[in-house]
This record gives sequence, C-alpha cells and structure tokens, in this order.
Amino acid sequence: MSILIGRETRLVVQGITGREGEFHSRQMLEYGTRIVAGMTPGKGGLHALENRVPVFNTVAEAVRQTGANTSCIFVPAAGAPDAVLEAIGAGIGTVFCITEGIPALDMLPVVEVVRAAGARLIGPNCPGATSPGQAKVGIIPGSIHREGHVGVVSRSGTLTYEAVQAMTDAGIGQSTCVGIGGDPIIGTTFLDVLQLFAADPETEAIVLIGEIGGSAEEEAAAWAAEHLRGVPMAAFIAGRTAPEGKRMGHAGAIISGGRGTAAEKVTALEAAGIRVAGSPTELPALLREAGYRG
Amino acid sequence: MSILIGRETRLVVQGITGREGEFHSRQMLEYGTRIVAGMTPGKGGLHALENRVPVFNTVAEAVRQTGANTSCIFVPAAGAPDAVLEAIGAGIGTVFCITEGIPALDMLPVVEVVRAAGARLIGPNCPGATSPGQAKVGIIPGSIHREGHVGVVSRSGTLTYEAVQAMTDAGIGQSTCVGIGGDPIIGTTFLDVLQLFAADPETEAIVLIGEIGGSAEEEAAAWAAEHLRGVPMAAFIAGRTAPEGKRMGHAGAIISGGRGTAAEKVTALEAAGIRVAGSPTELPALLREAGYRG
Amino acid sequence: MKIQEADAKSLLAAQGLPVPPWAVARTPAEARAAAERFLAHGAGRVVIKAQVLVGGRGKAGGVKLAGSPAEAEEVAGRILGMEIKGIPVRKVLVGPAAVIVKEFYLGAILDRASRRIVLMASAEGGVEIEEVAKATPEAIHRVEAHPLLGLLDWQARELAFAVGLAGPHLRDFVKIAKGLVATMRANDADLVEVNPLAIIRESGPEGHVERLACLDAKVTLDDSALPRHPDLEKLRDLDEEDPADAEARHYDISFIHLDGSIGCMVNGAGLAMTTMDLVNRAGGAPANFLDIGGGAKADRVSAAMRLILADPKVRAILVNIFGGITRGDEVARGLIDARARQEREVPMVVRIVGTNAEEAARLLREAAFETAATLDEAAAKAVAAAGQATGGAA
Amino acid sequence: MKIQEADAKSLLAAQGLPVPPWAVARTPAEARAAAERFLAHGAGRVVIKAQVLVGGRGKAGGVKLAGSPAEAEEVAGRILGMEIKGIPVRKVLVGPAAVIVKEFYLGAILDRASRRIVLMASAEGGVEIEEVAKATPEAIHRVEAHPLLGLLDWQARELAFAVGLAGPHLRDFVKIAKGLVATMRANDADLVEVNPLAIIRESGPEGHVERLACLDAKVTLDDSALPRHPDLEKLRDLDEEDPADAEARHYDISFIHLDGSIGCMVNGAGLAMTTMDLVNRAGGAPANFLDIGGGAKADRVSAAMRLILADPKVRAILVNIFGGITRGDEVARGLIDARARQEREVPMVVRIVGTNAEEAARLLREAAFETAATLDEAAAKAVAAAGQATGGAA
Repeated sequence: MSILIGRETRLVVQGITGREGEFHSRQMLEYGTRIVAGMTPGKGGLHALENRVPVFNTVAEAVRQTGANTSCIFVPAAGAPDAVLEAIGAGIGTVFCITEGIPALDMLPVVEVVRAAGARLIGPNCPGATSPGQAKVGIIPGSIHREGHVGVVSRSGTLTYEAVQAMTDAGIGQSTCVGIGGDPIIGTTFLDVLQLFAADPETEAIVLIGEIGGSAEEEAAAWAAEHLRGVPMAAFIAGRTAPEGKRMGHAGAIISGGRGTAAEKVTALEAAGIRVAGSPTELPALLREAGYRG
Repeated sequence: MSILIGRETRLVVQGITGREGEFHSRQMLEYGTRIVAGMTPGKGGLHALENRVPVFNTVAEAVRQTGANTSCIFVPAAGAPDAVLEAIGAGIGTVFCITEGIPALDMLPVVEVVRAAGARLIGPNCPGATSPGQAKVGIIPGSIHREGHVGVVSRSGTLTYEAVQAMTDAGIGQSTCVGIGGDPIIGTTFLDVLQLFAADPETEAIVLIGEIGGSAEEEAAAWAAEHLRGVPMAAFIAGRTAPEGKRMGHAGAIISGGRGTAAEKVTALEAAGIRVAGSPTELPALLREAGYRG
Repeated sequence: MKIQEADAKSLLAAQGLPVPPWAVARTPAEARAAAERFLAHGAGRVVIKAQVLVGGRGKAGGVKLAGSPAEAEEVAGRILGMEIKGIPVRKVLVGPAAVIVKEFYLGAILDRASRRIVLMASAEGGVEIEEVAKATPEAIHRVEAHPLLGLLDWQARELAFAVGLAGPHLRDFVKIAKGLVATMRANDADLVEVNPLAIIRESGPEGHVERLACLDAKVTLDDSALPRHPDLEKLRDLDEEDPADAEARHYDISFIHLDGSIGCMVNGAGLAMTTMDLVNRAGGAPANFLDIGGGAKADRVSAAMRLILADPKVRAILVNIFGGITRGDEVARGLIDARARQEREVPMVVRIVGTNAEEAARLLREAAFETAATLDEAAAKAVAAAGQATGGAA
Repeated sequence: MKIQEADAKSLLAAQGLPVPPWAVARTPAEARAAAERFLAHGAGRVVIKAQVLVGGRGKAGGVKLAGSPAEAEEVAGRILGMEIKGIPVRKVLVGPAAVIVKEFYLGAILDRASRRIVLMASAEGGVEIEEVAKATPEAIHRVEAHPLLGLLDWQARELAFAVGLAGPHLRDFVKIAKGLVATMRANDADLVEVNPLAIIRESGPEGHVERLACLDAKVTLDDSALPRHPDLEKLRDLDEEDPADAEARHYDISFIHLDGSIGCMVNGAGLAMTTMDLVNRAGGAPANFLDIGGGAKADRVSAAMRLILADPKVRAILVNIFGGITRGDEVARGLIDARARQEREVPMVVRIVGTNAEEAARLLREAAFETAATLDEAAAKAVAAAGQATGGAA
C-alpha cells in the first residue's frame, strides 16, 4: 500500500506532447508508472513516446478509452487551471499539477470545484509524488528512493530530494513521498497528507519538510499531537535564518510581522512531540530516536 | 404533518419593513404562522407589526437570537438573489422567495449555491405555501384553505387559488399547497414537491397545476408513473388554447416549435395514469374518480 | 424581447466575436449605396436579408444575393415590399456574401430543466435546428456551462471536437463559444444563436485563408432584466410592435392580441390562460390575453379596459379576478369608472372572488354589472353575450 | 511586488472607490505647487507623505501636515531629504488633509489557510493592524468571500454592522468592500488594504456632509500574475530597487541581497533557504538568497555568478545543486565558463548531486574545483574558505 499513487494508478498526462510533459513522461514510464493515456487538444489520435501512449483530444475521451484514474498536468500556467477543471469534469479522482507560475487568484475557484467534486488536487507548483517500487508521478528523480515504510511530505522540491536522499543513504525506505507544492494556494495541505498517511497501513513513520510562511505546519502539528501519538515522526523547517519581510523565491515563503516564522513552527512541532532536525541529513537519526525501527 | 412548513416553522421575513413585506407578514401572523424575526439592513433593533416581531440587521443575527429556520423574502428584484444567499449563509434550511422580476441569469448561481448547501429554495416569483391549520408563508389568501390530506403543487399564483378554492368548496381539505413559481429558473420543481408529498404520511392525494412551457410537468409525470402508483392524483394544465410562439405574461410560459405544449403535457400526465381536468372546478370530481375518499 | 439580426450582430461584435461587416437599409437606394461599398471593397456579391422578427424569412424569399449595385437596389426593393407571416418588411441587412466552406450551428440557451446555460453545437448548420433535433438528435452536441464559473475552455473544446473542428479553428471556436455566453451575460439574453457559424474562405495578400465567422445572429433578451439595460430597451423594434403593446408595458400589463371576439381581463398569467381555455371550451374565442398583474389599482383596470376596447372585434368582455394581493373592491371601482368613460357599449361579465369580494359584489350589483360565481359560468355567459352582440353564433 | 501608495490609490480609484485627490512630487517646488492647488480648492491644510515601500514612515517622521504653500515646500524638502529604514525618500504624496470623524481598518487578503479571499475590518483604524490583532483580536472582524462568487453584499453588510457602520455609510461601505475585492481581481493583488478607511467631514454648499473615504492604500501584487499585467509591471519602483534585482528578473533568478560574506547559488527556494541556514549553523553568514530555478542552463549559471560577485562583501561562494529537472553537467559547464571570465578570484565550494552528477563531478575535477559530498560538508568548507579569504574568523 501507499497513498495517492500506487500499482492501481492509471495515469493520463495532460500536455504530454510538450517538452516538459514528454521528458518527464518518459522518466515515469521508465520508473514503471502505468501511463495509459496522454492528452493534448488537437493531437488526438497520435501516439506519444515511441507509440507507447495513445494521445486524446480530451480527458473525458482518455478516461472512456483507457480507464485513467489519475492525472498529471504539464500545461503552461495560462491553461493549467482549466486543465485541472477538465480532469475533474472527466471524473479523475487524483490530479497532480506540476505547473508553476499560476496566478494565485486563478486557483481559488479551482480548489473549491475540486473540493466540491470530492476529488483531490496536489499542487500546483509541486514536484509530484513517488510510491517507491510502484509508481512515480511528476518530476521527482526516481533514483533517490528506496522502498520502505516512511511517509514523506514536503512543500519544497529539491529540498525534498535532499531529505529523501539522506534517508535512502541511511537505509530508510519510503512508502510514499509527496511534494505538496510551495504556492500560496494549493489543493492538498500537510494536514491532508498526514491524514492519508495515518490511514495507510504501510506507513509506519512520517517525515515532514516545511518552510517559513503561512501556518500549515502549525496546523499539521496540532493535528499530529492529537492523532499521531505513537507514530515516529521527524521534521525539518527551512528558513530559520531568513530575514524578515523578504519573499524567498517563487515558493511563496515569506515572513512578515512575526507570523509564520521558523521559530514558531519549530515550537509547534516540538510541542506535538515531533523532533526537528537542524539539517536534512539528521532526519534518519531523529527518526531512529523517535523509535522507528524499519 | 405537512411539507415545507408546519407547526415547527420559525419564520424570518426578509424585507419585513417594506410595504409588501409588512402587509403579508400581518396576514401570516393572523393565520397563525410563527414569525419569530424580521430582517431589514439598517433597521436592526426596531420592532415591526405593533412590536410583535423583532427586526435584525442580518439573517445570521436573527437566527442566533430567535432560532429562525425558514425565511420568506419580500426584497426588491435587485437585492433578492443576495437575500437568498444571505439566508443560506445563515443556515436557513427553507427559503421562500416571493419577489418577482428577478433576471433569470441572476438565479443560476443562486440555485446552485442553495443545492450545494443542501437547503431548499421555493420560487422566486412564487406565492409561497400553506399548510392549512398550521402555517402559511407567502401571499396565498388563507381563507381559501381547508385542513385535509390533499397536496397541491402549482406553477401559478391565482390559478392555484382557483383550484384550491374549488377543492375547499367541494369539502376536500389540503395537507400543504405549494406555489413553486412561474419563472424560468426556480429553486424547487414539480418533481421535488412530488417527492416531498410522497414521503409525507399526511398527504393522501395530489393535485398538480401546470401550464405550457418547459418540460417540468412531463418530468413530474414520468416520476409519478413510477413512484406514485396507487396515490390518487389529478391535474390541470393552463394554456391549451394559447397560440404558438407567444410569451404569456411574466410567468415565462411560452410555446415554441411544438415543445412544451399543453397537448404534450396532458398526454404525458394521462400516460402516467393521472386524470387531467378541463377546468379547475372539475378537479374535486377527478380526485374522487381516482379513488380519493378523504 | 426579440431583437433584429443587425442588432444581435452588434451585441456579438461588442464581445469581440468575428461578425462580417453589414449595413442596414430602409430604402432600395440605401441598399444600393451599401452594396456599392461592399463590392468596391472586394466582395464578389452581396447578400440582402429581410429584417423581421419572425422565422422562416429564407423560405419566404426574404434572403437574396445580388452581384451589382443595380441588382442590389432591385432585390432590396422587392424584399422591402414583402410581408413575411403578416409582418411588412421595413428594413434589410446588406453585407458581403461569404464564400462558405462549411456551416455549423452554435447556440447558447438558458435551460430551465438543468438550470444552466447550455451550449449546443452541430455540424448540421445553416438549417432549422429544430428539424435537425427531430430527425437526428445525436447530431446535436451539448454542454452545460458551469453554473458559477461559466463556460470553461475545456467544455468549449469538447464541443469543437464533437462537431469535427480542429487545427486553427479550435482556438477560434473556443473564443466564439465563450463569447456567446459573454453576450448572454452582458445583455441578460436567454438565447444567443449563431446559425450558421461558418468556415468562410477569404482571399488576402497571401492567398486564400479560411476562418470562422458568425454569418447570422439571433438574440432574445430577458424581459425581467431590461430595466437594468436601458440601451437594450431602445432595440425594441417599434415598427413591428402592436401600438397597444407600448401602452400595456407602460401600465405593467401583459397583453397579447389574438383573433377572437371576447376581451379578457384577468389577474395572473396562469389564470388568464385558463380563462382563455374556458372561453374556447364554451365555444367562444378570446380577443386577447391580458394579465393585469398583482395588486392592480383602478388606473390599471381603466388602462386594461381601453386596450381591450381598442380592438373593434371585441363583442363581449370577461373580467376574472381572484383577489389575493389584488383587492376585489379596487377592481370593481376601476370597472365602474372605466365603463362610465368608455365610448363603445360592450356586454361585460364580471367575476370577482377572494380578497374584498363581498364589497366588490355590492359595488357591481349597485352598478348593475352582469356577474358570475364561477369561472365556467363566467365563460359561458361571456360567450353567450358575444353571440348576441354579433347577432348570431359566437 | 509592492507598489507605492500613490499607485495603489490609482488602482482603487480605477474601481470607482472614493479616494481623495492627490499629487506626487519629486521636489519641494513640485510639492509647493501641488499644495497651492489643493489649498486654493478649499483644503484647510495639506498632508505630505513619504513614498517608500517600507512600513513605519509615520513614526519615522515621513508624514506631516502643512498650512501654506511655503510650509509645504519646507516640509517636503525635509521629508525628501530623509532615509526611512535605509531607503532614501525620493517622492512625496501631497493631498488635502481630511477632517476625520472616525477611522476604520479594511483589508482584503488572499488567505492561504482558508484558500479564500478574506475581508477584515476593524473599528480600530489608523493604527498598525498587527498590533490590534495581538492586543484585541476580537476587535478584528473577518468574512471569507465566496470562492466562486466573490464578496456578496450581505457579507459586506455583516462587516459594516460589526464595525458599527449604519445609515448612509452602510451602502457606501458595501461598495468599498466589494471594490477592494474587485481591485484584487482586476490586478491579481494578494493584498489590498485601506487604513484608515475614514468617515470624513466636508463642507459643501448645503453645510457639512460626512462620507467614507480611502485615506491610505496598500496593494501588493502577485508576482506570478505580472506577465499578464504589463501595465502593472511598470509600477515597479526602480528607485528603490537594488540594480541587481532587475538583472536577476531578466534571467528568471530569485535573488535577495543579504549582509554576509558567503555567496550562495542553489536550485529551489526551499533548498536555498536550507543552504543559508546551514551556512549560519556552520558559523558563517550568507551574502544572498539565490535560487536559479529549475532546468537552469549555462547562461543562467553565468548570470547568477555575476550577481554574486557584484557584491564586494562576498569572500566565498557555495554552489549547491540537487539535480532533478536541472542537469548537473550543465551547471558544472556554466560554472567553469563563468570562472574563466570572472574578474575577481573568490574561493568556491561546489556540491552537485542528482541528475548527471557523475559527469558534473568529472568536469569539476578536471577544472580543479573544490567539491563536497553533502550539504553540511559544503557549508563547513565554504565558511572555512571565507574565513581564510578575509584573513581571520568568518
């Protein structure tokens, strides 16, 4: 088992004929992900990736013909919100939106429509997810993973890779690694992913990689304090030394007026009994300290 | 028992200090309806109707202070959609919108929000409902009713009164009479009301008053054919002799291109085993023919 | 409210939709001048189309082509002399005749059943869409616009693929489909139809190009929303309107002229239709549909009486009022007042029930009006009175 | 992106919000001329406000009143000579000083937690709202705009009643609150704040009137949306911008100048912050935050290197790349190329892992770069190198 993606994943890639879409679809196929369809309006009837993936004009058609149940979006920012809505309209249950640079206000109605449909959106501006040994969706390098039982959730891209690599190097495998994305408005939060991990029998420990800005880490910590007692957990928060009032890149991390600081987040996590690492490389040791034996 | 309104109804009247709102609130009070609150923005703190009804600035405040569970709206067309949304936002479960002349496109988002909230809107441009002996909400004259067990549903205003009067004159009482309104976009359809009547133990027979235009009568007939076998029913359709392509008043009744004609509706009703009267005065006799003994 | 094709095209163009140029002409000379301009700017021929609010103008000979200014003048003269379904043609639209590669149907309507704006498209364009719907319903594709977000790009694309559009036309179709919905919203229209939406061929400096264009346009407006669109109210075609309609609108009366001899005055549209039905059932024929609305006062009753009596065919009048908001005594007073001032004596049958019916009955009795207790009785009496008034059977 | 008060007021005024008139002056003489105009048009006094993008200008003496043109010139001269939090004041806003009856706070923000636009209002206006939030959180009222329909009238009314507005101000408040949301949407702002929103007293021909007015305005724009708002991009205040920022933007690099001595080049914002944290932890201080983004090619690496080296405080450079989309060999080539052309010799520690890391390692080895296997090791080496470069402790 795993969360969000696994052996049962039947993926449609929206924007499969674009440069990014094609490159990462190839990586996903090589990792073993079942890409059952591609979708690019106007390219219906073609086949992508050396004829391995049929391309459809609409997601609805892809779903009808191939039974796709998960979507991964590599569509430019201007069209990405519509791409998410199309996937939801076609009955896709889990949508990963990799696209970065989507204006935040564009996402407000989208996350609401997704919620009302009972579906799930991960991202936008997220690296995707990997369930090692089963499937990877998105752009996370497959090579950093190892099969195992630690769930990893992160707002960041490359920082996630850093943390996962550190665990793999220490011999600790992962059930699923999820990058939820660093934009201000995202479909799936830390809290949502913690709840999924809590319900997953294969996930025995959890690593949370947060950063300054917002209050999602605090909310996750509060929930974990109540519902995840006994589950070994470790965390890392980026931006402990970031100066106030500066926006640190497109990730949307910003501290202002003393809210959303690293210190507040660390305090909240530690109050919930979660060990917080000073460097991603310390995460494996902290997990062990927390009692993880996997 | 009854549907939509009854002894448990705690009514807030939105627009109670307007001319129409005040007049009809007085009628409702005299009929015995429990009007627990009025609402007019800026008039909070006053009391309406000789100090019998406290007035609030917001529906939320009215709900908090009085436990109102039903709303009746007498707000001009420009503000009526917002009034419905305010009632829904305040947690009101059943909203009657009496206001006429609301642009149809304004109602599209409103009916969707009502649906998504799991609430119920009757109208707009509807006369309201009466559960004889219990409560009346809206503008239907209380005097035409008689307590009993026939549910009446109608798209029309005065035509409803005509039909109800005919039944009362023939000694046939009503469980609830509902005017769903004649606008193109309404919150509650014939079908919705039939389903409520079907689930109401006190309703033993049903009268449906339709008119030309749209296909709501046909849909109701199809449902009745399947689910209301054994329930005595009678119907009347106005506009049998209306000329094609003419819009008959604000009711939105229009026939064009042979769709939504009276003939089609009569055929559909009769195919469902429902007797159709040639005049409202024949409805009592047809109900008897259908086996109603109440 | 229906508006003319030329006005509908203006509304589409205002939303940025591709509508070829046109001119409106009220005389053959104006049509000739317009044709000259279009022919000088490269049009091979011009099309001349009768501007009437009734359908079927093509079959009636109201749409013709012309190859020269002289021919345009002659053709326009013929069309401007026509009547289509009883309506005299007072205006024609003149425009360059397009070279049509393929025709489609595209319409946006407010759909009561789904409570959505529904977009319908068909590759069978240029013909009566009702006929397509009957013969081959599967040839009409529909999507429901999102009730809060409107028509989404992917929904428009689904329609485009369904009717076989691809390549460069795909993006244009999405814009046009969204433009139809934008036209609905901007003007509170309940119908916006483009039939045909066509791929047309044009020759430019770099050879032939093909593009989508809206060759016809039909828009009907939501009457309830006209108060907030004063500019649209001006598009009402008074040429084609019964003069009585303007007066009825002024008094907030719904009035429709019909062919019978029994004038009807009723409160409420459903009851007004029912009254007409019962007049017919009693062997008569109504002269009008007339709904005085809710809460009518004496002045509105007087106006309604004037409207009814302005029709010389009226031989009897049936007044049917079920008082709710409307007070019966107010109506009775209005009737007494109106009868005192009316120029023509016509038999009248009055039925007033509901709010203040007793007072109304007293007033009517004192004024010696013929009354009736039930609607069936009132209809029968009115039909009989009309028969006597014409000196024979109704 | 932050914009100046005057620009923010223009955006509010464009949505029809009541903003009193103002002028922007870059010299004391311009301020005097503006003051003359406002005083001639009935203002009793004028207000002169420093236009800087940092907060706290009032406390710093950047907001003053003046009663005459001469005083305005003198006051403007003083303010234009100031630095506020290290930023020289280059512009002032001049406007009529309002007679304030009561001040409110009203703000619309994009709220991450609720994923809604949240409107906040308080009767405690005119002061730092963060302080109100800390001291008396119950004095701040909030409503979440409907995610699809926007702020509804009733929601705005609830806020108005909560802050004690009534009577004629009620309708105006609703318009202003909806106008704030409209300003957000029209410009893709993530914050629109009016503090104070004030009831002001004005004398007109019929005596005193009181009305709501937006006396200050703060707007921040969503950087992701700037590409679709070319007009807003022009509002970027280049006066206050580090010249390096423009170059960084050109190459799609996120760059923030800091005070330390270790230049950082990292791919990904989270990893870049982590790199800074680890530099600090190793006893050093980063000279910048720099995220070269995903898929960086050699030219972007060169540009990043130029940005880092332009800072004379930089004594060592730490390059940390975790290849995913970004190919390690591309980065290595960029580094080799950049070093060949750089004018100043600075020790560099490079860590490249992930995609094509082996090829990168070979290239770096051949070019004799100092490398590191882990981030902790890289940070320690960079701190040590910076210490040596300055000839002492880091």
